[in-house]
Amino acid sequence: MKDWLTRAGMVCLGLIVLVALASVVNLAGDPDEIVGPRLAPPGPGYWLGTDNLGRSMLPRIMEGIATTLLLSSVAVLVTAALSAVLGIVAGYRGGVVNELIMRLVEVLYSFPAIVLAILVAAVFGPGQLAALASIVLVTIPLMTRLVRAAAVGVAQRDYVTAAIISGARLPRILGRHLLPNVAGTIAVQVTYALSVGIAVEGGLSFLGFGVQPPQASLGVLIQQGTTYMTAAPWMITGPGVVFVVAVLAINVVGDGLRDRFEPRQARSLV
Amino acid sequence: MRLALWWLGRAVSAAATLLGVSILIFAAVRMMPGGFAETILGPFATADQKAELADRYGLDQSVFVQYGHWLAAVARGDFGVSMISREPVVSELWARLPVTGQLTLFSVLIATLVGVPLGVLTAVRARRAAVGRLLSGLGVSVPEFVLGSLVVFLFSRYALGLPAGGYDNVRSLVLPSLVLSFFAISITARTTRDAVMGVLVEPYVTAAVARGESPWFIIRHHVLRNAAIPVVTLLATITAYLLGGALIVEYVFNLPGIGSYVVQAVGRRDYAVVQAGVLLAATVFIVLNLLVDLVVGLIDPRLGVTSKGRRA
Amino acid sequence: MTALLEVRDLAVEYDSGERRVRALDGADLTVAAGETIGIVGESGSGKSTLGSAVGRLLPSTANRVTGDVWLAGERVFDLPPAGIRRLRRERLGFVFQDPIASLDPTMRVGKQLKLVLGSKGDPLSHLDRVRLANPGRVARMYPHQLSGGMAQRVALAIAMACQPRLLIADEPTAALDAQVREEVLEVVFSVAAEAGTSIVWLSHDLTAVARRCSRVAVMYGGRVVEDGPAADVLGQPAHPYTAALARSAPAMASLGDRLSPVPGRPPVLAEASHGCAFEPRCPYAEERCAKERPELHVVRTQEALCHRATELVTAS
Amino acid sequence: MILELDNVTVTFTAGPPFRREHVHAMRGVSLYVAEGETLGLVGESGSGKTTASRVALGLQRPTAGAVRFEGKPFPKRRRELAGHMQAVLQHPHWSLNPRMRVGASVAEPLAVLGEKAPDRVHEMLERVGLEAGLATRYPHELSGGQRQRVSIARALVTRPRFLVFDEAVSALDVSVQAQILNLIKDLQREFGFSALFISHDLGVVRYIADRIAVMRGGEVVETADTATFYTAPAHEYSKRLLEAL
Amino acid sequence: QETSTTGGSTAKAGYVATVDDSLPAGGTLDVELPIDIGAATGLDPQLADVASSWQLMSLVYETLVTVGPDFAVQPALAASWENPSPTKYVFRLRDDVFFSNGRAMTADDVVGSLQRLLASQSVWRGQLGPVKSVTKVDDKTVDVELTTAYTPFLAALANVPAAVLPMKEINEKSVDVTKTMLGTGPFKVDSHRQDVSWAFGKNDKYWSDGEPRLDGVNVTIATEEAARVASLQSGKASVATLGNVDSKSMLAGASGVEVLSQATTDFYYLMLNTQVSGSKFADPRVRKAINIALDREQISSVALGGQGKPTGVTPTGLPGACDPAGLPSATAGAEEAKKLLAEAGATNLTFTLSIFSTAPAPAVAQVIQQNLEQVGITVKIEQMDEASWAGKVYGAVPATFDAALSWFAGYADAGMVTKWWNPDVAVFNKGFMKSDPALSSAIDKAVVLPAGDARTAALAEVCTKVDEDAQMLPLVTRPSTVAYRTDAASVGLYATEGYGNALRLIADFRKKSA
Ligand SMILES: Nc1ncnc2c1ncn2[C@@H]1O[C@H](COP(=O)(O)OP(=O)(O)OP(=O)(O)O)[C@@H](O)[C@H]1O
Ligand SMILES: Nc1ncnc2c1ncn2[C@@H]1O[C@H](COP(=O)(O)OP(=O)(O)OP(=O)(O)O)[C@@H](O)[C@H]1O
Ligand SMILES: [Mg+2]
Ligand SMILES: [Mg+2]
Repeated sequence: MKDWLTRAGMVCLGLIVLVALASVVNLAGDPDEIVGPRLAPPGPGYWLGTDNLGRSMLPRIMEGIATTLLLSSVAVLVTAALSAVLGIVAGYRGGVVNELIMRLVEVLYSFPAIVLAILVAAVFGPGQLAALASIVLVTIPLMTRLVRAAAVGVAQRDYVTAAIISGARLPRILGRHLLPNVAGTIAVQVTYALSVGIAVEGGLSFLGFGVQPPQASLGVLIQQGTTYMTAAPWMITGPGVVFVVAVLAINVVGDGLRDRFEPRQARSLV
Repeated sequence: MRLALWWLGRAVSAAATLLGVSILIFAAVRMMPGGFAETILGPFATADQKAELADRYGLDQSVFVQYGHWLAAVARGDFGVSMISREPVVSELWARLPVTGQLTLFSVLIATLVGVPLGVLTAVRARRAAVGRLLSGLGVSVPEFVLGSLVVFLFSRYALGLPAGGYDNVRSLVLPSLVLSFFAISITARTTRDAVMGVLVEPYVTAAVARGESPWFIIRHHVLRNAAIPVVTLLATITAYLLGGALIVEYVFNLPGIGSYVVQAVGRRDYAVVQAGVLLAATVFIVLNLLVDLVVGLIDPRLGVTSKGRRA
Repeated sequence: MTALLEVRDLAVEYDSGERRVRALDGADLTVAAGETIGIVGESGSGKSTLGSAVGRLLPSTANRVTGDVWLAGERVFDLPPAGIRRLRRERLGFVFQDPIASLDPTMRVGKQLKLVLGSKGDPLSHLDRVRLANPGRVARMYPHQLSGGMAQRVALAIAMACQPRLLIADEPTAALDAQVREEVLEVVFSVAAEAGTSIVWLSHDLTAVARRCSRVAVMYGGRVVEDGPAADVLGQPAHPYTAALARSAPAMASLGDRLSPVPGRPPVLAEASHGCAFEPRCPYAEERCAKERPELHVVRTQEALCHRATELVTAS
Repeated sequence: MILELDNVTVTFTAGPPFRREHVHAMRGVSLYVAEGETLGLVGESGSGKTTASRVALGLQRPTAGAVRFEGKPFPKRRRELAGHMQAVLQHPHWSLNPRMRVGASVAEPLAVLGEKAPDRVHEMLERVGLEAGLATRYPHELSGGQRQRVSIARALVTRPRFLVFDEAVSALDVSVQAQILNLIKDLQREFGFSALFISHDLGVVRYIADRIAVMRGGEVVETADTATFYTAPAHEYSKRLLEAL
Repeated sequence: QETSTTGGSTAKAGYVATVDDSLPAGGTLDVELPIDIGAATGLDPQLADVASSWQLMSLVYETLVTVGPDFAVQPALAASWENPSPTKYVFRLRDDVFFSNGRAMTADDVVGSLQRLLASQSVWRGQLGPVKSVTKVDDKTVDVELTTAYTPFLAALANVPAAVLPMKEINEKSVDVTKTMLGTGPFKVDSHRQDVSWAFGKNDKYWSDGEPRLDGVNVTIATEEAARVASLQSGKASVATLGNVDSKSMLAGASGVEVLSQATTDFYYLMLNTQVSGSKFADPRVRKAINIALDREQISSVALGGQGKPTGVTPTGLPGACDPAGLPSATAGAEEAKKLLAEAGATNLTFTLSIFSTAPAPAVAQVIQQNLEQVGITVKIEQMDEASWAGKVYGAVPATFDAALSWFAGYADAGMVTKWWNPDVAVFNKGFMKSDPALSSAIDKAVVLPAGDARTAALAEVCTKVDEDAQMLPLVTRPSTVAYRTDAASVGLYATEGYGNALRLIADFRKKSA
């Protein structure tokens, strides 16, 4: 049952993905080229204005969308994969294994994101890979916890018991029974993690650990746009609008997904 | 007796977590590129100066020895001194705690007072919840530094009546708390919505409707309590997150809080400060989780009754 | 209108987006004041839907297609929200299948009862009324600390707190074990009798229902296919389905016997059925059964929705 | 003797951290199930029936006492028992993996043994009265009765020597219940498995069991042949149970 | 009423702003700065090596001499001096100088301070030159002898590390200068919270008549630029230093805020690592090609908003500095660069440029990247936090980076910074730079020559040699921005600053009551 909002969210996401694809072929020009005066308002040749280096905002925004989308979706997929393994094992096994994994996750929780970011940048060298790993480390604890909670529920189910009675080995139980049945939770969480991932990417840029210049990402653009909020409002407007729309759309679609995976319908209280 | 045992168990688990955190952070700060020498003394420092610094803080010993010393000191309540200010880390953390503490507290309060009603509303009016869903989505979609910068700019340029920067008194924390809570409101609202929707399908809600109770009555007496558990759990997580995540707001509003202190220390590789700061965050996190367990136990008397309930 | 409850030609459909289910397909039912009536039928026959419809408690995915429900002279589906709430509060009581789940798990029993009673009532006397030993102790317990039987008594106490005219009990004992089941039913019927409350008991156990109720209505495919005095419906079913149902209960079989289940599967209607919904499983089906919706036939003391009712009864 | 429970006690710790309670789910229970026999286990809710079945299946280690399956204690590794015992559990809704086709669910015990035998799966489905075509469906596309049949097919596909039915028909309505009970009886006659049949419905147990054990508060208060039990129950509690029937 | 000096319009030559003398004295000024003093060496001015520390310390500490708006050396704690020979300086001390604890400054303090500096690990020891001895002649006279002539001596003496410390107290150990500041300057420290704030009170016995005009200065440390801008707008701060080159247009709409752009002698430079094994820049032709390809005008106009100026190794703006437009790299064209690259076999050259993320370094790096793309060189920018950057650039010998970007303080004499082009002297760049004997001797020669045409010519030669050596490539000068509220403060600011001290004239700043 999809409501109009979820549908609108999907359309927005579709458009955003299209724009990202268009940027790959530099449809609107070279995002790195200095094309005009610095901080120029929208005009011919740079329809969304120029930035503080005189580059056209339009191709930069398009590149930003592509970068951020790719980065956060890969990161979120990695997070999902890792969380799935950790969460399912913890939820199914319980006991010491659960303690161990959950403590580990707690430890990650208490680590400041910036320390993680610096460390990760040290390991991978600053750049997309480091940003990716940072996003993963920041988003992993919450998702692992939620997957675990779901897995605990699934582990109680009779079909799991039946599999145990049949003598099934751990990989089969986890892979055939738990994973498919927590996949719904993961899928829903993925959309949330995606919006968190985009936000983290922005935060990393704020602290200077985002993608490397001159590459644009929404986080970088918004961070710069914020600095130039008063002198060149067009630097924040474009990326800002895209960002808000993207995150809202992802959230709304996530909500929709959630409602789909929740078969019981709430009754009206009237 | 059992209670004591339970506490003992929790204490052991907490200690294990803290030990893990301490080992990791200890190793981590030393693994960070840019040693203390280049960073704290600058490029012009001579080899002698570096050696002296290393000697003063025992940084020339092996990491294991250092960790041992540090742990022993921590056990005595000594968290070391900052290499920059040469003041004990504890006193500076203590001085900054009120700022971050209040900031976090206010934000969590705001998040609860706004997010919970919003979540309940969007859940109850599930079919007409578009506005609520968009509103609660907005919180995640506006990065803190954007909102913070915007608020700081507007309130400082147009003298809108609230201080937008610096810390003088509690009034200085109004805007930062609002900015910080923006994100928290949104997840609180969403979690509340999920929880309430989960409760609304429960038979006891149907039973209440069947008795002819009014919606408001049902929400007040049945829904809120039962939806509280995930929300309380989340609030603890948010509190911990805000405590650490306050740093961007602290920067933008120039508040002397713990977040900015630790981040600055990270930037300078001021080891003792980073270690103490992270340990503090971990402690808060653990204590919060403990509180949540207790509160949740109070709310839901079933807790601890095992699998049974789910099976039948 | 003299009857306490009148359900006329009620059709209800669930529309879950991709699938439509017609749960009620023109159900009729009349309950007089003080009467106890059991509604039986296989899973999916529409019992719960009927019960919910009486209190306008259908989920939002359900919509009433045709028909009407009168309760104590009021048209249930035309009342404003405040009106339906008043009706539920004053005239209706509900008892559901899972007693523990229908109590708020975070609230002590006494408090829950108090919420319903308001300031005037005394929870202990109401607990006492449903024959709970030691009401003071029970009042201080949480739902999960109650046994199923206790919980169902508490639920009954809550449902009966305002002396409703009609009690709808949707499989109130399905989750209980055999012994407790009887005790609870005993309490339900005696408490209702004391208060002069009519009972509509929804169940799939024909024998159990027949033992306690004055009347039995058998549902099949969203319609009431047979309705009559309990003993007659069980003893000499007028509808072939009732007959099949009566034969399948394990308790009815003597030791060593083989059970004879109703063959085939119950229908799930997507639209109004064109003929008799039981036709595919009916040993007596003939051509018109698939094409014409059966009319009401009065057979002896019963009313049956079967083309061949009269014919078959006289034959047997 | 396929299964023996010797003086088994199971104690659970439950309750919130500050009010821990010990629940004695089983106290000194001794039971046996002979070859080819069906033991009916009845008792009120919470009397310890499910716990007994979990002990019998080796899913629950007794706090005290011994369990012997096929004359030996449970092996350390569950796999050694693969195919020897199976269970049909209470809730038809949760007994099948909703993300697995029914055929795959039935085939799972075989797959665990490393066997691939699609025809055996189909044959088994037919045996429990389902069309083989159902194998490609998902559980939510089946009715409760059909699902329970699938569970039975899964339990029987390896021709185990011992089966546990824990409230296997309680959630079904009478007419479906009858179909399943008939089916179990037929299959037992054919395959000759032993069974532990748990139910709180004396009517059902009477129909299916050879012997009956009555549990109450974690203890077995009476064991008797079905015929004897229903005509002359020895224990006070059994009498009350029967009155209710 | 009175309008204050607005920008350069009413300011005197050499100033971008001058204080309105008609304003009454008194009041406490609120200042916001981006960073606090922050080093393991604590508050010891002799060991301070960054301009941000010098700036704060200069409120408390003073030197014998100071520099004027035109970089001319002026008297400070020394009322006058003589230079009887190129290697000898005789300073006559003022007799009305008191430390803020009330004790009069003596020649012993001066001699002790300089000797302490010379014996220390300070970098500034090197900048002070070949000092042979410092001796007290009498209570008011101090003698400094050099082993060889050293023209930047006075300019080096004019900076905070050469400040006069309370040697009596230090020797008595009643004052630990790493933890407290006690000087002869216009202000004294009332309180300090590291990285949060400073409260400075007036030094009542300050020697300069009527100075300081202010009763006190409150300094707030605000790391984030947005916070400082906000404080200026709201009036929470009266004066603040800003980092963004576009501050002026960003604050354009804020009434009452004046943004001053101050030139400095500090300049950005590009490091090309020749020491790492397999260096991509071992061939001087490659380095030269890069140098040619760099468009310093564009770096200045695009990355620095037009506020920096191209510079050679002698910082543009200092007397005697060479003309960057005349350097070989500036006169050659892109074709030349491509040819050189081709000759060196370095077509399709790709290298990584390591930068710290503090603005405007990323902007400079991106323009460099664009410049070099024109001659077919691909630059990958690697941005990191300052500590990681420092670790990468200075942490290992030989250093592992390809190229890096940083800036030097330009000081107050055109010859001073050239020393860093001799790694044997500079030491810190040994990991990535090899010394060029010809360049080193040219530097030594220029440093010794007295100001005049001969020195200018020698400095020009250093410029050319650096340009050709091209291991560390001077780029553009680094602008500095100071903003203040016209309704709250009247400030003075030199047009060009050599020691990064925006608060140099603070003793004369005045407060306006709003
Ligand atoms: N919320 C719903 N959404 C969609 N279909 C529903 C819903 N509730 C019931 N149905 C369908 O309507 C039909 C009648 O259901 P109902 O619950 O009234 O039957 P019942 O006789 O009470 O059965 P049971 O004995 O299993 O409780 C069934 O086919 C059922 O699948
Ligand atoms: N994992 C467990 N942890 C704690 N207590 C348990 C656990 N499993 C069962 N119990 C308790 O042990 C007792 C016996 O439970 P069991 O499930 O064996 O009863 P049962 O006879 O199967 O009941 P039902 O008829 O309701 O299924 C009950 O009081 C139950 O609450
Ligand atoms: Mg029902
Ligand atoms: Mg059980």
